[in-house]
Amino acid sequence: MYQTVYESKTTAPAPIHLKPEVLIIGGGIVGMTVARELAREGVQVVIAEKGETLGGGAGDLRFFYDRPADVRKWMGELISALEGEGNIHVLKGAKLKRLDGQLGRFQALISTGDGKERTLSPSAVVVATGCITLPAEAMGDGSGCIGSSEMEKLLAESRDLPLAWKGQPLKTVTFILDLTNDDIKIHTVNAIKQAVILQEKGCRVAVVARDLKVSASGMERLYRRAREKGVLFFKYDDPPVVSRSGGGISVEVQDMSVLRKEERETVSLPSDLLVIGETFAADPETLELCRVMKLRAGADGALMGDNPQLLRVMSNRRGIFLAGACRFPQVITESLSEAHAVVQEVKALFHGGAYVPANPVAEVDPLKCAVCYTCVRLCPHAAIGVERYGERNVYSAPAEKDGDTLWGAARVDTAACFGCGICVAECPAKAITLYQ
Amino acid sequence: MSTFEPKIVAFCCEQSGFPAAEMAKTLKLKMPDNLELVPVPCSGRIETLYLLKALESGADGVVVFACYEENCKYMQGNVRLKSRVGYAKQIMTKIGLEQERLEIFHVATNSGVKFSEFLMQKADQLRLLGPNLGKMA
Amino acid sequence: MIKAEQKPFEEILEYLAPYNKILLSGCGACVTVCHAGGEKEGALLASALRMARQKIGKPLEILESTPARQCEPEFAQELSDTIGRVQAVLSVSCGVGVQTLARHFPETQIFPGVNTSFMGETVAHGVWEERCQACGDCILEKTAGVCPIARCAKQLLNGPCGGSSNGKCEIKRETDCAWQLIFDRSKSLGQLHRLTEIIPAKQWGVQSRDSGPRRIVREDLKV
Amino acid sequence: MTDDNNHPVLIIGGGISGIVCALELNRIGVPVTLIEKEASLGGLAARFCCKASEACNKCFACVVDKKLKEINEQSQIPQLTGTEITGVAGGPGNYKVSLTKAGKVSELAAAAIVVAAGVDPYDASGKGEYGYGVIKNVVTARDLEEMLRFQGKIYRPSDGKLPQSIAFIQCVGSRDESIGNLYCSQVCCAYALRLIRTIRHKYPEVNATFLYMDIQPAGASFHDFLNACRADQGIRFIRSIPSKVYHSPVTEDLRVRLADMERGEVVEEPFDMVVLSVGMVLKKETKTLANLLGLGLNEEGFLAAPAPGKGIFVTGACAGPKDIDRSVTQAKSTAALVHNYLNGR
Repeated sequence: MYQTVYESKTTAPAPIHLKPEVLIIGGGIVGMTVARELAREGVQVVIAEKGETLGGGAGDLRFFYDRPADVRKWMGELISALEGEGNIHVLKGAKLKRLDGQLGRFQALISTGDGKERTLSPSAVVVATGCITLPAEAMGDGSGCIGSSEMEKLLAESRDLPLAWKGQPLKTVTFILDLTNDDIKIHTVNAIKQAVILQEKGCRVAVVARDLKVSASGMERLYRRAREKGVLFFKYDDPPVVSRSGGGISVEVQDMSVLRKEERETVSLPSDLLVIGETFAADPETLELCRVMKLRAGADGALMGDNPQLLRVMSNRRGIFLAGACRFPQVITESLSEAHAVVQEVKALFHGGAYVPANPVAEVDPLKCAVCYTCVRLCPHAAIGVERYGERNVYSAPAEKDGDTLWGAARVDTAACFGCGICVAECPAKAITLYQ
Repeated sequence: MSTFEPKIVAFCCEQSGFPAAEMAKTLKLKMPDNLELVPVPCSGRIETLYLLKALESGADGVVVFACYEENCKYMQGNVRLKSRVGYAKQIMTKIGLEQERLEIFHVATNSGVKFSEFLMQKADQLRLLGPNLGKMA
Repeated sequence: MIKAEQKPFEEILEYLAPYNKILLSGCGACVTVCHAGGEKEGALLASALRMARQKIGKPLEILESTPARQCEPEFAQELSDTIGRVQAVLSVSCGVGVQTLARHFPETQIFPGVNTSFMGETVAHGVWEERCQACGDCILEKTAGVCPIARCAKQLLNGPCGGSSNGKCEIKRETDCAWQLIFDRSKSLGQLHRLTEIIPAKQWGVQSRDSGPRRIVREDLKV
Repeated sequence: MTDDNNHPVLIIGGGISGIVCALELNRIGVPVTLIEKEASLGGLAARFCCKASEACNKCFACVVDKKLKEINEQSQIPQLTGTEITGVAGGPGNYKVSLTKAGKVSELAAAAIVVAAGVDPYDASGKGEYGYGVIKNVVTARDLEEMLRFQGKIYRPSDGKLPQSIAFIQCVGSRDESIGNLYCSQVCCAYALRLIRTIRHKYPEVNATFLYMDIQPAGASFHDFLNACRADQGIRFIRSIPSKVYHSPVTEDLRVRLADMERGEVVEEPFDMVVLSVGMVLKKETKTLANLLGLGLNEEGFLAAPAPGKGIFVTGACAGPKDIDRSVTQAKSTAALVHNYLNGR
């Protein structure tokens, strides 16, 4: 009997009609890109943005590292493209309070900034909530320290002006990287990008990092350019020491480019300003979102993690996709690549107008179900719920009317079931069968 | 030398173990003579009872080829399996069956060589251990 | 619901030793929900028993059946054909089910396969805790919905005792002090003042088990 | 060859990017034809091994095998293997592509072309100082992958014995202006460390030394993975790119010349085996293909993004170094863009 993994069934589950409506949670560049692309496909899109403006985390950026365009301008164009698109509706100050139902018939309860609540019934949901940036770690008393987004702003504001910080001319800047997030390359990318601009404006720049993360297209070349322009780079194993005396800041680093220990000296980098990369962290609201949407939280409270089977954009639930920094913070190009991959997933889902349940799917025999909730708790795809059956089971009194019984039983949603069989194996009443 | 050739029932997750078995076949790698492969959609489908039933109905050893942790298509399948195998081993202790008769082995789609190596080792191990005395005659 | 756990395997093996054909009867209600005696656990136990007996050269034939509830006479009656074909029954239902079978089949040995542990609640999947001792005289309205009879090691009606420290019980350090829970809940209900009322000693001899097995009769329901 | 192959989209390259792009377009009802120069699909990544240790280390090699299986079960996608492109005529929306298979020439029409020509691993013999191709026990990471995938073990090519100490030299063919490769291949740090973990898991007695410039992260769980590597007593991290590998012609043992910052001197360390973590380079023949398609190369020597509206798309590592994970994501997104193009956007 251990060979009986499936039972066969002749009647195929009914296809689920999918009306082209998508809810996107998060109005950053990823959410907006997905929205624009889907709207052009004729999909009705609602963006639920928790803030009052679109743009999200990338709104702090002013310069791309890999192209000359202005981020603000580019984003402004994206936002106005959305506003001119009839198929897109933006909810601001929005919060997803409940998500019921399954693929093709989700029910989303969203509260908006004006204190109202509305219910949407999208066929699919895209999560693009991004991450949060925490203020840069303070070095010493924190004076003369700014984050890279502040530097970004400073550089943007002084495009045609001489560099100045708090009214004083800015002559020396030191970047200290990798104090946190040693798995994220954004800090190196931003620092080298800013260092080049600073150096071009006559400022002397040093970058102190554990590892220079140049694993992005064009970064090695930019790193080379920075060195050619005179930016100094120091690599550390132990974080550098910052000292403040007489109003000046000085960063002490070991010069590891000198081989002989006895000749190796501590270099003092006098700095008018220290730039320290902000910490990227999972939005604490992600956990709440996971609870509401029955999604899985990955490492450090971000969404999903990097299980190779999910290929980044898929979630544990059918019809819910994710992209961008809510899973893992990346450079813009990569996040946008994920956004387009989500667009592809949604296109594929809506192709043909209906979802035909894939084989195999689990089915509960309501007559055997003891309603112990084992399957509901263990289904990794949130595909099982307890519903009232129109049939009689051992506990129910005869139905007075159709569909009205006294007791419920677990039911597997055929659209949401992935056919793994976990519930089948766990059911203590052996009430679940995997049908092919 | 005895002529005892242990029977091995190998449950193979279709996401990893089964493709690995196919790869082993394609590469014409050695396999134990008395081997029964049971493909399952996910190792999470394997009931504790299946593990016992396999032993009861003639297996000298049961092997589950499952995906590596953090690489389950269904997220939790191999994790649930792990606890079920733990439970089955407890039961086996009570019956007095050797723990070596049941084992999880993690593979990926492309682990054909590992698949065959492990089974050959298992067969050797079981040959030394002798027949499963609990199986039905 | 009723919570139970499987009896030690050796114990079961020992009392089944004289037989070579038995029925293993599960129950589709409480013991299914607590994963102790439903169809799945019953089948596992049956398989384990068969192998253990095979191993010592004394094969045991086991028929398996899981009525929806063993404690109803009709479900018990359904088993009569099967029971006629076996020498003994191993029931993995709660103690009630075992006795229902015993009452209906006076000539058959009925063995318990599980220990009926308590009436409790699922606190997490796979974790159950005792909540009720069926004292027959519920005082939960006085104790903010937390039962000191079932949950205080000393069954104190007016607690806590001096052994409550950091919210835990001195008898078992991992157990929450019931009276701490009562205090916390009363506080969040805004009813702390009720704790100043003394709860009088219970009349254990009237409604509780102390005066022998209890019986409920509803005249209106009788047929 | 029949007219059945005249599908709107022609995908050049049957590696992971081409396969995923074909599957994805097929999912949204766009018929495609897949062309592969080699005798079978799979490309570079299909020869990688699983790099799990006690748990999955997220190398994504299993994904390639899965996608390969998927496309082979998919009968709607014609696969023209052993086929090369010899000419391209026509223009956007109406390309006429000449194909050669075993000397036979045929023609095929396509509205859009996706180039997923892939990359080659850097030819390590170009770095003469490491002696690849001359010294037996100097292998590339790719050789090691194949050893593990097809033989399930590692051994010294010279004597078949298990090496007790292995040096992994990073950035071979990457971040190196002397050979004109001024780019980071982005995947080597992660794959080398994963290989080390796999080897250490299988052979706990083998010690590994990781010789690197900067550690490049890869993905959401890399932080924990790297910490596990750092905590492993059998893995030594040395920030130094060696200048030379010497070998003893008798024992075939190796000595690696490197700058040991901790000791403050240049040392020659003995190793049983040296693994060169080779980077990625555009295939030579892809340059011919680029000429046929009118595609340029970018500063790093990979295929530059074609101008929009041409109906030509470049995806995967041929557009710049990428791991499997990112190639799959990009291939998916390319499928969406191709679909847009066919719909007039």
